Amino acid sequence: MAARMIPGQTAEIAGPKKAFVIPKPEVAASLIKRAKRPLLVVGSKAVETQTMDGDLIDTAIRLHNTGRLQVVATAHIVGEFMKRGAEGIHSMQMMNLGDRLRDPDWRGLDGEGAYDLVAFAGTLYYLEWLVESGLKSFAQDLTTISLSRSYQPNANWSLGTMKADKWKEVIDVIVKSITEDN
Amino acid sequence: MAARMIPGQTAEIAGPKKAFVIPKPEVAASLIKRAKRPLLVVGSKAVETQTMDGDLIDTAIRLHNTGRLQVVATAHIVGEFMKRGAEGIHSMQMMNLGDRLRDPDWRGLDGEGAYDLVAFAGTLYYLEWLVESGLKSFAQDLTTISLSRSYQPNANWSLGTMKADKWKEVIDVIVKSITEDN
Amino acid sequence: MSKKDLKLKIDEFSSAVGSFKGVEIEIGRIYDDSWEEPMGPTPFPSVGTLRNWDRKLLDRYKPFYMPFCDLCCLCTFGKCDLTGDKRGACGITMAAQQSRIVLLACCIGASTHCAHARHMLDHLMEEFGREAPIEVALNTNVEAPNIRLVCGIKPNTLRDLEDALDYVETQLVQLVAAAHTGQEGDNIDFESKAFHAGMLDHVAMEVADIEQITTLGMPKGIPDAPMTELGFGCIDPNKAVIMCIGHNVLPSVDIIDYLMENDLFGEVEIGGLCCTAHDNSRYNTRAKVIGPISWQLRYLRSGIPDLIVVDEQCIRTDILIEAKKLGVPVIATSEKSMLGLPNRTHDPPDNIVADLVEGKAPGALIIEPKKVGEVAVKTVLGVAPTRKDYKPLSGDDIQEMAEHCRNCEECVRACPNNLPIMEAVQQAAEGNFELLGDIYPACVGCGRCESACPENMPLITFFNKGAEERIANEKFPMRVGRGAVQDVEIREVGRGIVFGEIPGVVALVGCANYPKGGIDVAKIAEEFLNRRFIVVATGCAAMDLAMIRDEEGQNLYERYPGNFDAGGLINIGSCVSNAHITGAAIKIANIFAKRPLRANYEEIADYVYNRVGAVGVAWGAMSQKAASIASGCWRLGIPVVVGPHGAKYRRNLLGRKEKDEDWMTYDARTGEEVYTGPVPEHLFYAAETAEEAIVMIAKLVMRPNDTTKGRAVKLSHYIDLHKKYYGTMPDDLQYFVRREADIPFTMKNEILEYLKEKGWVEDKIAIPDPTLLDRMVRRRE
Amino acid sequence: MSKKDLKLKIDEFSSAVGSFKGVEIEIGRIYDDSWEEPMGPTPFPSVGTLRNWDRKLLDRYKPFYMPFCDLCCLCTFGKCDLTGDKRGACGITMAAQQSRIVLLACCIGASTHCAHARHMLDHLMEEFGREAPIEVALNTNVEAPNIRLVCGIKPNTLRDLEDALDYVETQLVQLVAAAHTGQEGDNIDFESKAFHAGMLDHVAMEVADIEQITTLGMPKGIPDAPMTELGFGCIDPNKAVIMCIGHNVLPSVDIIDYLMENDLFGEVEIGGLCCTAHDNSRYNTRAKVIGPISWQLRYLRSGIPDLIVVDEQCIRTDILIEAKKLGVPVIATSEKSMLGLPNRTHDPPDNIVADLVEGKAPGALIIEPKKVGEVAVKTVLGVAPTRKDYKPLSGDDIQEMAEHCRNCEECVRACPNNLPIMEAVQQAAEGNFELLGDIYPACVGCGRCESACPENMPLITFFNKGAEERIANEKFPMRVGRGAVQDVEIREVGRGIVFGEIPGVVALVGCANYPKGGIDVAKIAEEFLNRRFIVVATGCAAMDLAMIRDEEGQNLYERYPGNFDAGGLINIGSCVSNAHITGAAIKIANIFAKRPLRANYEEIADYVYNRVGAVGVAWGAMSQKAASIASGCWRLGIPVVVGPHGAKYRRNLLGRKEKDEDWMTYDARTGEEVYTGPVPEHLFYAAETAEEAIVMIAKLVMRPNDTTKGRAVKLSHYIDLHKKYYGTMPDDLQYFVRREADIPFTMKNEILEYLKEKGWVEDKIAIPDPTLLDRMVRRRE
Ligand code: SF4
Ligand code: SF4
Ligand code: SF4
Ligand code: SF4
Ligand code: SF4
Ligand code: SF4
Ligand code: SF4
Ligand code: SF4
Repeated sequence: MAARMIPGQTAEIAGPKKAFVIPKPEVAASLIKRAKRPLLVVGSKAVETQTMDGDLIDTAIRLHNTGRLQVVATAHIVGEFMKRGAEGIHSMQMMNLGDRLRDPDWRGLDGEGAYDLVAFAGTLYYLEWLVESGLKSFAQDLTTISLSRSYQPNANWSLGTMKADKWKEVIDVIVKSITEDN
Repeated sequence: MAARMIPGQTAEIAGPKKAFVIPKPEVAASLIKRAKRPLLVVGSKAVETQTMDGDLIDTAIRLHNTGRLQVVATAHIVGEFMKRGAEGIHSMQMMNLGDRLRDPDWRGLDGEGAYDLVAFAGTLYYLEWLVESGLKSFAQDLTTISLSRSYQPNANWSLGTMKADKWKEVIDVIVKSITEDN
Repeated sequence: MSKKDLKLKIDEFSSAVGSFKGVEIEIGRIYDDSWEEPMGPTPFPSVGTLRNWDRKLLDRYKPFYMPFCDLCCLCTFGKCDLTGDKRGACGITMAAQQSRIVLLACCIGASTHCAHARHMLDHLMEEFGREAPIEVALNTNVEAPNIRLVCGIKPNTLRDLEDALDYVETQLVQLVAAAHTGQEGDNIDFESKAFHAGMLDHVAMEVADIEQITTLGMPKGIPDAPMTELGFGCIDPNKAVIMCIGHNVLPSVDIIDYLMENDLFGEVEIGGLCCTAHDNSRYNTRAKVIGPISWQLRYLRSGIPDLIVVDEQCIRTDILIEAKKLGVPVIATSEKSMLGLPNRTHDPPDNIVADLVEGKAPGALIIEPKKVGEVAVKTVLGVAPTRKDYKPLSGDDIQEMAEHCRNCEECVRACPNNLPIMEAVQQAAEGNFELLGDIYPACVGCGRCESACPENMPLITFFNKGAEERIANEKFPMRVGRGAVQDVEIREVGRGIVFGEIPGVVALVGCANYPKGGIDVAKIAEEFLNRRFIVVATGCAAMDLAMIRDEEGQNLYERYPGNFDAGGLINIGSCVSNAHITGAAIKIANIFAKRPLRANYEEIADYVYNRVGAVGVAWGAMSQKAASIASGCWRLGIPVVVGPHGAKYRRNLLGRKEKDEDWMTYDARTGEEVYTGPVPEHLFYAAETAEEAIVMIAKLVMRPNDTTKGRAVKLSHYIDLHKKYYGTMPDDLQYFVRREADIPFTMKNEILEYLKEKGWVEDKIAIPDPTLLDRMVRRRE
Repeated sequence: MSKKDLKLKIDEFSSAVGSFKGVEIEIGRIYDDSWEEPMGPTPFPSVGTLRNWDRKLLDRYKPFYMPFCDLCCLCTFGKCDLTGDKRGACGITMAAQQSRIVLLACCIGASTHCAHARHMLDHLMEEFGREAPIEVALNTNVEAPNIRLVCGIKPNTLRDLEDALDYVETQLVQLVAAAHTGQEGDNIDFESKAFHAGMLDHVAMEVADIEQITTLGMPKGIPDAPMTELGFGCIDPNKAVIMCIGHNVLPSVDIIDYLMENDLFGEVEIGGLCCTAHDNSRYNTRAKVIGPISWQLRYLRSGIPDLIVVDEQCIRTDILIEAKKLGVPVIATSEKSMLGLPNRTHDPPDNIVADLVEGKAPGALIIEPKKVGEVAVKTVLGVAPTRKDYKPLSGDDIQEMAEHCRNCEECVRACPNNLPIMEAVQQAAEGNFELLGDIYPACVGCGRCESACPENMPLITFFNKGAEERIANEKFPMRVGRGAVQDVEIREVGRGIVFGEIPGVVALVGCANYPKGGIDVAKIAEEFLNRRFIVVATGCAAMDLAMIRDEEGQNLYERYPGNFDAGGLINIGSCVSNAHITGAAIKIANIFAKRPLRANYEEIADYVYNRVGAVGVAWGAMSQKAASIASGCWRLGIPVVVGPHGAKYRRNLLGRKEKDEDWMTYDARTGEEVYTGPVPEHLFYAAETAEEAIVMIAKLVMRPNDTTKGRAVKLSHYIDLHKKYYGTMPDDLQYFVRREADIPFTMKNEILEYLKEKGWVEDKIAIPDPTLLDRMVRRRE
């Protein structure tokens, strides 16, 4: 994986504590699989983000269908999921979500308990950067993973910066690996 | 070389433009050897910095004796060189030096012309960090190399962060390589 | 009126009544007694006076911090790493540090308006006399609601405004001091101080706009303010073109006067950017509005201007470099922004003109507006003919340059909005400028892409080329800023707003740092105008919303009237006019509800918070001024929504709707604490998309005081918009439906079913006479 | 005196002379006419007024920028990368951005003093009356040189000081505004604005110190000010100990008064840190001085304090966390630093005391000093007995904890001075605390190592343990701050200074952010005292230089007298007393040289710059206040040397000695521009080592006006020190030796030979009547 610790936006650089680069897709998958209550956050850019499945909405639905994680759509995009027939997709706006994720007493979107891992994909780069910054300092027990095509320094784990085609492959491997049994 | 892009002081992090890690000692040596007019800056920590030669003053004298670069001692430490019998070591304080290095019309300590490469060693970490920051933005044609034991992000090239023993070896290889004919 | 006490010893005094020696007069605080309202509890509040009120709000709306940097670099102990629970060398925590920067930003913002007001006031008092009587709006007694509310004084003349500024300055210095290393340590106290700065800012802005309305004949709150023209297309490039940029109208006024006096409008075009443009057009509609802040660079690159006059605030600080590329001189007019230019204030005008026309000097600093007027006009008349042959880059030039693209993607990485610049350049290299043109409307004109490009491609010029046709058509009507809302208007709509029957007041304000272009602002405006909200606008937002046309070619200013009433679209004016928006909210409490105004901040804010369904929207909020303006809204109980870049203000102030205990309110009738639901849910909120923002705005207009009819109207818009943009019913109606009658009639069954699922209980949510203030309780039961 | 004009309409007026109706009096600016000196050219200068002067200096001393960060994060367009020639989204360049942050820092610094002065003044005027006459120093007419010079007013009473503060506040707000996005664009104009902030700061500091000297009976410029005790060892831990931290003496004064009135000094010890300690001891020498800012954490960790009272500035913002560890309550006393504590100002004292003693509340905010006095004393008497059993960590505890060290080196990486913390901990794990003890004197007490340690080791406590013995002996005499330099002293030394026969005035000021511990300050002081320079000191530096003893056990305060004369060591006082240092320089020009003072800034600064061999040394400069204080020195022509951490102020202002064209000066006698050599060589200079600093200081005292005798004295020190510390002759004597007679007699041959080698020509360097101001030329030849 040609991963680089170079952030997407030039000036959104890493602080002293920065994300580990996910060395290969399987590591991301295994982090998610090993989590007790993982959450996938799908941002407003998902529709314009192409994947092997079509776009990131489709990929998120595929992941959702594994039942291994919960999916939340930010902004107004939950409708996209519904149009495509996905059920049980949560909807919560980025700020509301970030604010709750830093609250250890929050019981999650389904009311069943706190998440231990949150993965982000399809977001506005700088908005994810900021929310992960908030979580880095104020939700230190939560593991955050960025599945962004560009390195996100404020996550705990992040894919490195890579080309669009490569990224599609990586995402596909991650999804496959999660979909597989174990 | 177990080089890491982790700065010496925690918060003195890299900006968007950061030093390339010198992949192996020979690269540092060859950068210096290929320079037309290289300058070695020896800072006030040189006396307390152990090297294979003894301390960094001794190493600097060894380099000086190759005749391949000029050596300047910052702060008040030129006296250390003289005590050890070195001749022709320049003395200039860090601020005066930094200020002149960013001036393309400056003719150098010997009045013979501008330097094209400056290597730093034995400095106060944060002071080198700052001066190299000044040079990064205001002397863009000058190549700066940090021979610090910790990664210096504002240089053009820097050794990575490493243990003291390893660093001694690396410095020794660099010096040897410069001392050798080509 | 003076806040100083005074001891006068007059050795000799002689007047019509006689002459005396050795008179000594000692006078304490002198208040104008022509104001019969008794002094309220908090005149000239200090940093801590309103802290309890702030803490009530901040207890509901806790800051969610999103550190924009993990470090602090404010003193030489630094940099300090504050990540997580680390503390700086001064002991500061990450939360406090983020709030400290917020405080600093708000201080910078408020200082900017205050300094502007002070500077103008000095000048205007000299020109119009210290005793010039204040006139703000027709049919209006409450001329200065913010000043009255905060300071407890009632300004009658220009010089009375000085007392307000003295106060603001003293307080701002206290606040800036609090940001010193080793001062405040508590993040919530920092937030409270930021609120203080915001409140001060609204006082300063009010002073500034009152000054200019009073003396410069700007519209006095008239709903049918004249139309002016806005956009690239409204400038006649065949004339000599002066481009005025900034926020201080005074130099431009003197340019306009000079043009009028010498009958030169036929030869010279004066166009403005940012607030100077607003205020120019309020002064004289022959001054054209080029556009918002984001158009600076692109308009310069058009090559049209022949002279640039900058005053202060939001001007590109590299204007000299840009001007040089065009070969046009720059006149700087403010001590705050001297740009390194030689001070020619005391030189003979013709010498300056000669130097500028002959290109001997790149520009001049002229502090005296009158002289600016003369020099600018003479200079532009001299420069314009020499620039007749100026040609912007041709398509061929651009194609040729584009071929040098290194595919390095640095431009894209530098772009705040990740626009597909590299792709567009690569298309251009093949002679296709379409994608370049597509970037144009989404681009905020910041120029960072250019600055990052190792090939130094003038990318802004490229985009202009791509959008050539569009640009030629950029010509829209805009009602000029009308200033304050009249007392008489408040009287008419007060009831509707307070009981919720007018669904809300949406204030579109602030800068142009949009995530996807200015068009979103127009869409937001249109959505709420259609639904008969009151929409008010100022600053760059008031310009950007002018830029869509319907099928008949009409824009929003043409389609909606300018009166402060349901379905009205009111251009209030420039940034300093924002004080009239908070002023209107204050006046609703004072004029409609007859709450005492004088130095009675808490009660009025409590009223606004619980009853006035106003929401501020700063979709492109960029500046420190925007931060302090918003901060002043929060303290007054008005929530603010910003675009996603607004998250860079380092924290949001967010309510947690599901925590019932957070939403307890006193019933002023009984003293009982009752649950009123999460209304408004948030105080400061960054939305990711315009669609999200629209739905959130519709939700945030709800207030505990809504009548069932009012709540039903608000809910119907909220539900409708949620369905429209999310494609689903909201999932939080149980927090907002208080009783069956609140449910919009047409949706009753659907919603009741949903509520049943959620375990909704009628009457769980009370409809009290709401207040957060213990002392407002009338009697205890 | 008031800078406002005034219109009084008196409806009825009755007094001994009679009674009248409808008198109307209009009065313009009222100036006190008891000051016969005519008004100078620049009363109440605005941001641009002194720009030409600044540019003269900044042309010689160009900023060498060392960006402390490559980014700008001040608005939501950011972060912007400004590296190299990139520009921000607002157009700003790296150079301008660095200067902008400098400006902001200076504004924060000046605001801090101004806000402090304002806050105290309000309080003191209430207590002592607005008409309380100002008394600053014995044998002194020029009571307020900075105020007279800058404002052009002569304050007689407390209320006159308000005019100075009004002015400073107005200007500071203008300056803060200039830092807004899109305002100033030129780096040199930013620097000039920072100079302006610095000048304002000295006015504000002067106001603050005049207030407290006038009303609180502090020493009035007496050379033999009383001695007080300084250090850990001077506190009797068997008493109840109140620890006062900060910069505002008022709450402490009321604590001291309460102790006096109730005769409780036998039971209660009051010790201070930072400037509150200085000012406490100026008020009453029974108040002990614990130490400088860097001792806060370590003194807390000693476990000795039973109550902490914080006021404002330089207090650790995590004081509540630290206090909690000790189990002692905190009283906060300032609106600037409320620390989230409940405001108990209006509660009955005994309720507060009860809550604090019983530990029901971690602390209280009490804004009223009188109440602080009572509550603090009663509380400490209640708390102390409960803390009798408090034990700091034992050696065994520490060894056990040290064993958990992970060898991660995070502590070392966090340490600003790279101290060998990990190694020391590893030693400690083996029961050897020596290295821990070695860290103690070099450590600035910032606590960053602890904060970084994943094992949360209380490392500061470890160092204390290692230095146990040393700490017990930390008890030194210190002459308390004496305030201003008397006019009569100026008259006596003026000549010696101006002609260079007193080799220089070295002012050791500022904070304790030392690269290698405070001992360096003492060494610097000793070196120059030995050489009969005048050494003045303030703030933390004045404390740190107390901490070396000679073989006879005497420290510098004991060995050197306190008068302002060659070989004198003068503790001027707290940070605000720094105004007396610039004040002394101004008074040399005014009193000794009879230059007009009133509103005559440029001429006086030109005089100081060319003639007064003063150098400021802020070896541990840390704060924004230090930045603005230094900035005020620069504008007045006084160079400042800082330690290496001072390079974090983002730029130095450096001369280039080899560029002859940079050092041209007018001869006031002839108007000729002559070469005067690089004196002083730099305006702002960060030295890497104390040795380098000493030599640089000796060089920087040279001035064009030196007589040959004076220059010879200065050169002899310079050469001597260079040889001592560099081990070589200086290599730049050719720039400083003007004629043979300048050469120190004992070195003549050696130096002449050296000069010959360098091609030195006698008389190349002129000795004119030096001035940089064209208008000071008396006649042209
Ligand atoms: S706070 Fe801003 S300027 Fe300071 S280090 Fe962080 S990004 Fe850079
Ligand atoms: S202000 Fe505090 S956190 Fe910031 S650099 Fe200074 S010591 Fe560190
Ligand atoms: S000018 Fe436009 S395209 Fe270029 S970086 Fe700025 S927003 Fe992006
Ligand atoms: S920065 Fe310039 S060279 Fe690089 S991809 Fe963009 S347009 Fe091409
Ligand atoms: S102030 Fe200028 S450089 Fe700084 S973040 Fe804003 S646009 Fe960028
Ligand atoms: S407290 Fe002392 S040892 Fe620890 S980081 Fe600070 S200076 Fe270094
Ligand atoms: S940070 Fe703590 S654990 Fe790590 S080396 Fe230092 S003392 Fe040991
Ligand atoms: S000298 Fe510096 S650290 Fe010490 S009290 Fe003054 S400002 Fe604070």
